[in-house]
Amino acid sequence: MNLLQIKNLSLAIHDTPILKRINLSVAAGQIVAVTGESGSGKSMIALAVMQLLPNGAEVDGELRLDGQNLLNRPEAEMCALRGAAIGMVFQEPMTALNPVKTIGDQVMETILIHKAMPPAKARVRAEEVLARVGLPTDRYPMTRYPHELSGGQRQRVVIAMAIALRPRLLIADEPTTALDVTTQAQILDLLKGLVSEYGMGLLMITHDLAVVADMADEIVVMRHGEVVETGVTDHLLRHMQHAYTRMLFEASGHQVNLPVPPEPRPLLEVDNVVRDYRLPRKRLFDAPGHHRAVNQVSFTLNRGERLGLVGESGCGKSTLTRAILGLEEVQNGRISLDGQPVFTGHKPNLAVRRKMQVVFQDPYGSFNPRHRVARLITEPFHLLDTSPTGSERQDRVAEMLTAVGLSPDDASRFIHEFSGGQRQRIAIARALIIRPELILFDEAVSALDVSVRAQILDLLAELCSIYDLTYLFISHDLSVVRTITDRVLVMQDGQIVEQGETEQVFSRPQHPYTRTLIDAAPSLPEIGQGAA
Amino acid sequence: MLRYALKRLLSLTLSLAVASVVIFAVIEVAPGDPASFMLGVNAQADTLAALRAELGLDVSKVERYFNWVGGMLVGDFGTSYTYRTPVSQMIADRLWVSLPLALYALTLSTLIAFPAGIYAAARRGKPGDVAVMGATQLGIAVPNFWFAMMLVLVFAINLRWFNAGGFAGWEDGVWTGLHSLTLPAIALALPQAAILARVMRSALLDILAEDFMRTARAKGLSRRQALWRHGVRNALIPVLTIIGLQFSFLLAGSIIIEQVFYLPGLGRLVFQAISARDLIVVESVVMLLVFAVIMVNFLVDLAYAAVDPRLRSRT
Amino acid sequence: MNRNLILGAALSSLVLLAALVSFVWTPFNHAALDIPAKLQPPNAQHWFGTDHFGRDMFSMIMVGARTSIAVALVAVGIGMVLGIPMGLTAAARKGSWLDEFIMRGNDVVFAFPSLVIAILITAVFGAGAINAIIAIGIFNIPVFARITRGAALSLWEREFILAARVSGKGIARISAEHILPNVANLLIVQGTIQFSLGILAEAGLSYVGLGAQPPTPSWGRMLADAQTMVSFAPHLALIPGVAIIVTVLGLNLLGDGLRDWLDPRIRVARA
Amino acid sequence: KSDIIIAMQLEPPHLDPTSAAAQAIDSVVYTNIFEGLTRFMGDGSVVPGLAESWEISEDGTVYTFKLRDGVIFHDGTTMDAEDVKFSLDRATAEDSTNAQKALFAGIESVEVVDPLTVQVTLKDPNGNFLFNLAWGDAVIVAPESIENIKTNPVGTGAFTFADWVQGDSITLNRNPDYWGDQPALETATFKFISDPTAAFAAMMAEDVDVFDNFPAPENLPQFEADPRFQVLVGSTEGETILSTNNKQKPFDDILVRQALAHAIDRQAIIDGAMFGYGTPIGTHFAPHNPAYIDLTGNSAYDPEKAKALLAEAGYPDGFATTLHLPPPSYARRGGEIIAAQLAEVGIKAEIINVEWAQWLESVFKGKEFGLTIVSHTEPMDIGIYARPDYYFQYESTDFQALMDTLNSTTDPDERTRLLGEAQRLIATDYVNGYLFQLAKLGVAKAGVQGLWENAPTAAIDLTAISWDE
Ligand SMILES: Nc1ncnc2c1ncn2[C@@H]1O[C@H](COP(=O)(O)OP(=O)(O)OP(=O)(O)O)[C@@H](O)[C@H]1O
Ligand SMILES: Nc1ncnc2c1ncn2[C@@H]1O[C@H](COP(=O)(O)OP(=O)(O)OP(=O)(O)O)[C@@H](O)[C@H]1O
Ligand SMILES: [Mg+2]
Ligand SMILES: [Mg+2]
Ligand code: NI
Repeated sequence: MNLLQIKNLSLAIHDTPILKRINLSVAAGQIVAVTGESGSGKSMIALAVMQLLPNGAEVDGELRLDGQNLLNRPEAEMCALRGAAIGMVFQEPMTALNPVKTIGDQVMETILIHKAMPPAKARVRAEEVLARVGLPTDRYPMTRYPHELSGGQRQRVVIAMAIALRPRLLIADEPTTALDVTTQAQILDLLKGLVSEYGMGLLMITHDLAVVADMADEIVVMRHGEVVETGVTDHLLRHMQHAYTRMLFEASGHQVNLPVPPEPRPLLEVDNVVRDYRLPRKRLFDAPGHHRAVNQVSFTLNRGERLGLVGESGCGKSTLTRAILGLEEVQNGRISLDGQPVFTGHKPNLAVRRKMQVVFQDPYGSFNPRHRVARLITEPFHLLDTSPTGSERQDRVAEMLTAVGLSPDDASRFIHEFSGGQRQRIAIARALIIRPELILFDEAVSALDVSVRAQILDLLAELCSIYDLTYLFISHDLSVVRTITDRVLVMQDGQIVEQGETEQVFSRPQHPYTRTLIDAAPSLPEIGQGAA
Repeated sequence: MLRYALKRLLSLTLSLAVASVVIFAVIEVAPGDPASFMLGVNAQADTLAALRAELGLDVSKVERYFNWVGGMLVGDFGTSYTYRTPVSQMIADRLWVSLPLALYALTLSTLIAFPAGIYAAARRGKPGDVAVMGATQLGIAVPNFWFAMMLVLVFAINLRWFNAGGFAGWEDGVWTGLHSLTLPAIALALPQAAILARVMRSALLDILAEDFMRTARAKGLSRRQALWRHGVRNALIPVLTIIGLQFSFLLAGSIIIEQVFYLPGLGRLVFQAISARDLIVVESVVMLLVFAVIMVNFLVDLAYAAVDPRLRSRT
Repeated sequence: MNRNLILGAALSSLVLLAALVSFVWTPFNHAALDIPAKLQPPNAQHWFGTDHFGRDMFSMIMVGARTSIAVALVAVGIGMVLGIPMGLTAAARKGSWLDEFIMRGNDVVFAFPSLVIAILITAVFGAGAINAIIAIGIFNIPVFARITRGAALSLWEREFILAARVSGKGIARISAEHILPNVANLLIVQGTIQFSLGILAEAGLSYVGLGAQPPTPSWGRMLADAQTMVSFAPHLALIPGVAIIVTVLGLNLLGDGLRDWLDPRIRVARA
Repeated sequence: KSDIIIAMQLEPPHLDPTSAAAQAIDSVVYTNIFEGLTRFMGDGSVVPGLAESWEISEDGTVYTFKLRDGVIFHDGTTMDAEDVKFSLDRATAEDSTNAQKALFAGIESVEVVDPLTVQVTLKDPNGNFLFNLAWGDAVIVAPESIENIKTNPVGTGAFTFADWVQGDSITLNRNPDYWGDQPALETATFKFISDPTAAFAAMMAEDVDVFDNFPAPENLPQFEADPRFQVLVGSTEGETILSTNNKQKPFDDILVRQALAHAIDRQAIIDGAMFGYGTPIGTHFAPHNPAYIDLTGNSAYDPEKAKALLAEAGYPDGFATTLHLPPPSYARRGGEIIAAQLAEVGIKAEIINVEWAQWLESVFKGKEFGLTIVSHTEPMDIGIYARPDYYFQYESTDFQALMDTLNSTTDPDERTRLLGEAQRLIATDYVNGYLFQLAKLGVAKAGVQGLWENAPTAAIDLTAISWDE
């Protein structure tokens, strides 16, 4: 008998169907991964199992834990099961913990609420679990508050809470999406260890196919609230039945062909740049502290070249971007474009800035929701001495929209009327409209679905051949950087630790940090051969 | 933490200094001469001059300002022009009415608002919530002086449960004193309670939408347990701000209510002092009120830290 | 549309309508005394009765609505016109001495006991509608400055602002073009709330005799005039009291309704 | 029952009647704590106080007062001629802060003849001197206690000062060592209730026993109808007038002032503002005074005549002016009615509500006003019309001569004739608009006896008050 058995589960919220006749099962000691595009209903399955569905949800079908139906159980009985028999780890480690309670209290609460043991013993147990997840109490006392821990450590506390009573079933909803690669690898190891050690069943939800391939015993692929395909990992990877599954996996490992870069001629020169952030004084009369976010960075970007910048979260990538754009002054060093400095005196140099544009990570947040597309993408015209008007302006807008694969009619729509991928195209159109010499992509595809990401990468490659783009591509996703750049910089703690030809760096990393990064990144096995 | 407190203290001192200049400037341009107010229509010029000299009104404004501020720093608020008693003494006497009244009203409003807010939040969208929220809307809309008039009409004149006003003093025991402050406290507390209940409710609703509430439920806490253990304390932060603001409002803003119930409180003191052009009293009381507001806000900030550990470690 | 919005809009427009109609028509001349006809309870001729000078209460309530609305509106206007630019500037120059200066200045204003200062202002410059407006308006400034700054600060962190900066736009331009429209909803909602508070404040000031001066009718002064007569002519106190309550209630409901309606989070969830 | 709670509207700023104009001081201390050489009775007559008797010299300039024997101050010291000399010298001194210093202006010297005899020499004969000495500003104080007189008054009266809860109440206790008859009351508490609504509520809820001068005439019918209470309607010395700035255009024209007088309907004001309480007056004189003559016909309500007069004066379309109104309700309400009545004849009077301090500053001292409404509560104050610098700025040599003659006249009949002439002169000059004599409206519990019905001066004479068992 399976630990968790879901049969014909359907779910509607306010009469909108969300899940359609889902079937899946998890056995003790087994890891089942649910994957699929965003909004396909993955999280809803988890919430249905926990019986914590939003208001207005109507469920139909069977949901059995150890053979007992969970649906329509009295709330009191569900409370007894939650935390004790089923544990759950939520996506956001930053907000999943109560900020005003110590981590010890929060872990102990799981134990005490179920009256599983007296407080003294509960404390001992809490110490044990925290140690198990890598937070031994001698180094991380239980009296710490969540804000005193890093994101990865917080996620471990959430896991500790979920496993404190050794539940038979653990549900983890995107447990690592918010974490950087190295931390992600640690958390995944931890989860695997727990399954083998306690014999728990693990239902893991993620959209990261590499993670899925790496961890799961069984895979469930979802789309539009339906299970399109399910099977044992190895088998499914080799014999994909459904076109959607294939598309998903292909898009994840999508490769593009870049045109050959022209003769090296320096465009952007970054020389010994230092960026310090002032920290508040520790004591009243101390000198204020400094945090060196960018430390003596030097590199050159040639015209027509595609340069990558990788490094884990917080290593200073975005800070460097802002410095290059002349948005913030640097404390030391020189940045110049085409020989002209981006900063003269304490003022940004507008003549230089008009040669650069940027595309940000968040395709929605980087647009003013109240403006129409035409106005949004013509914003950089502000940099020109004489900005085009009337029909010339319209023509430019139409041209740009067409270039990024949208229709000129889209000019009069608002940003919320577009999908994520379309929004990112609009962002690229905005960056291209004044024909900048240099474009900076700061995590420009991280927020996108794999399939959309593949489209955008294709679009970039295409634009490279039409417009001879020069860009700096910043990402923590190594596989993307690998295909879309010619040369790469590896950054750690504000310093460039390695640079070189992209293929060279990835296949023969020199610096130990580069090696850690590459090792930590989960990779997709070669797939697709022998499709039935 | 200490550094944070010190920094706040510094900006607080600066605010007070600015406030003192503003107060002095505004009050000194008020037309009206305390001396001629005191001596009335038949006063002779020489008499007026004599009185002005006696009151210390004949020196320059700058000198008067520094005398005033300097005095306050050592706890000497000067001597009232009209009453001829030390202002500090007068303020102290009035505080024995105003402070208990403010605290009484605050306690009442908190006692009403907390359960009402929590009840409404827990029953969001249900008839109970709608009823409580409707009542709070009404509570905010009723002018408190009007409400006070109605209270007097019903409870003092018709039912005669309470005195129509006045303050019985604390000599006859705490109960006698509180009894005479009950109607004014209710009149003051009602709108405050309505506001507080709304803040409590919306703060709780915000918290209820937080991820950690879901985490708590996943641990096996029931809805109610999650609300009390994880919700209320987090919701206290915005609620504390409002309570702080309300306290300072109650201390100073009860002028009209003190008028309706003829209570010898701070508010009525300023009111009388303004009409008598007893400038020194006005200046000192206003300064004291500003000081109280700033201090209360400071304390509320410190109280945040007690509630929210994130602020505690902010160096 | 939600219930609050409809009810609030209905009540508020009722009051607004009364105020507007009073410009062209009132049942009686609101200022005409008829002392022999004083203190009549509501009847067929005088729908709301007459006051202690025999004036028609219905006409006075109508014209009084004008006073209340005008005072509160201008006071909120002062708060917005001065407060919003302050908030925008402070947010744009976050952490600078200008920010510090503006916000500490606002703190100081905020720390003053508003009613006491309002009384002082009217004592200094004389009682009257204009001074009541100034007194109420001054205390609206920090409210709007704070709200604007708070909302603007989080907007400045947003990427579309960064995009605008990359396009070479200056602080003033970004504030006007990007920040202001995005905080407008919040300001409208706050505006209705301050508006209702303004009406209460005007009533309070008029009640102590510092608001609009006779013969301009004002609800607060009608209450003040009525207070000694509650026991034998209760309609004198009830009617202006109810007028104030209805107006403030209407505005608050309107504000609540607008917030629900304008808040994109909620609208998206409902769509 | 031997204690009583008496409410009054205003709280005294301090308790020294000799250095402030506030009537509230006199209300509390006059004859209760402090006594003068002479004193007013409830009917307005002046009788011996601390002076048992006196002699006036032939030429009317030397007064020799015989003091009562055995009078002691509350601090135990005896009251003797030295104290009288001290008190009068203090009032006339260079640095005196006496609000009515003019009362003593005629004093040339004060001499102690023996411990119980004082001789006061005047510069000129003054028919009002004994009357002046009855004022609260002329009470006899003890030199030893002068330092703290404002907060701890020490006098010779039948009551001693006991306690003052500022903002709330003042308590007096019976003085067992009083030279006169022992009063019926053992303690009396004065409570201060400024708000008219609160006054009504306090009375109705029986929180207080007496309200000295009830501020809301509209409530009196209710008290009258209630057997628990008695209402005492008397008169005060307050001539309520529409003061006119005689030097300001267009009021410098007698035709305009006459028009003003005819535009006003006194009865409507008395009915509307005072709910019928108050006696119409046609000149600046108290109707209860034997010398009063009724001149209301001289300025009868006649809007048509007013319009005609205005046209004759060159203002056929009227004009605009200001109407400054101090806080009391007679002024605020009366002002609203007057503004409406003036509007009928084309005069646009802009109402400006002011506080007393502001009124004193801008109207009384600054003379920046067109019209204002004030009740002149000083007794026998027609003399102010002889002061051209007085705020309404009436300048008439005829009137000044009349007053000079009056001051040096001691024959009662002649004085009455002269006073009548003075009344007529100001009425026909239409100096101000004369409205009504302010009524004194007292409310008390039914059992209280001995209250003053009228108010010849601001005083609440506790010595006569008792409870009807
Ligand atoms: N509270 C709610 N009310 C109505 N619809 C909801 C609610 N929560 C989610 N949905 C809808 O249910 C569908 C499934 O959502 P779900 O959160 O399960 O997606 P998901 O597969 O977890 O996506 P992601 O990978 O982005 O987390 C979506 O279309 C979403 O819009
Ligand atoms: N305004 C600031 N004040 C102080 N420190 C800052 C500020 N902005 C960034 N930092 C710090 O500088 C470091 C580098 O930040 P940056 O945003 O450049 O990282 P990143 O490499 O872009 O990371 P991610 O991949 O998470 O976007 C971080 O440690 C961050 O905390
Ligand atoms: Mg999800
Ligand atoms: Mg970044
Ligand atoms: Ni197969």
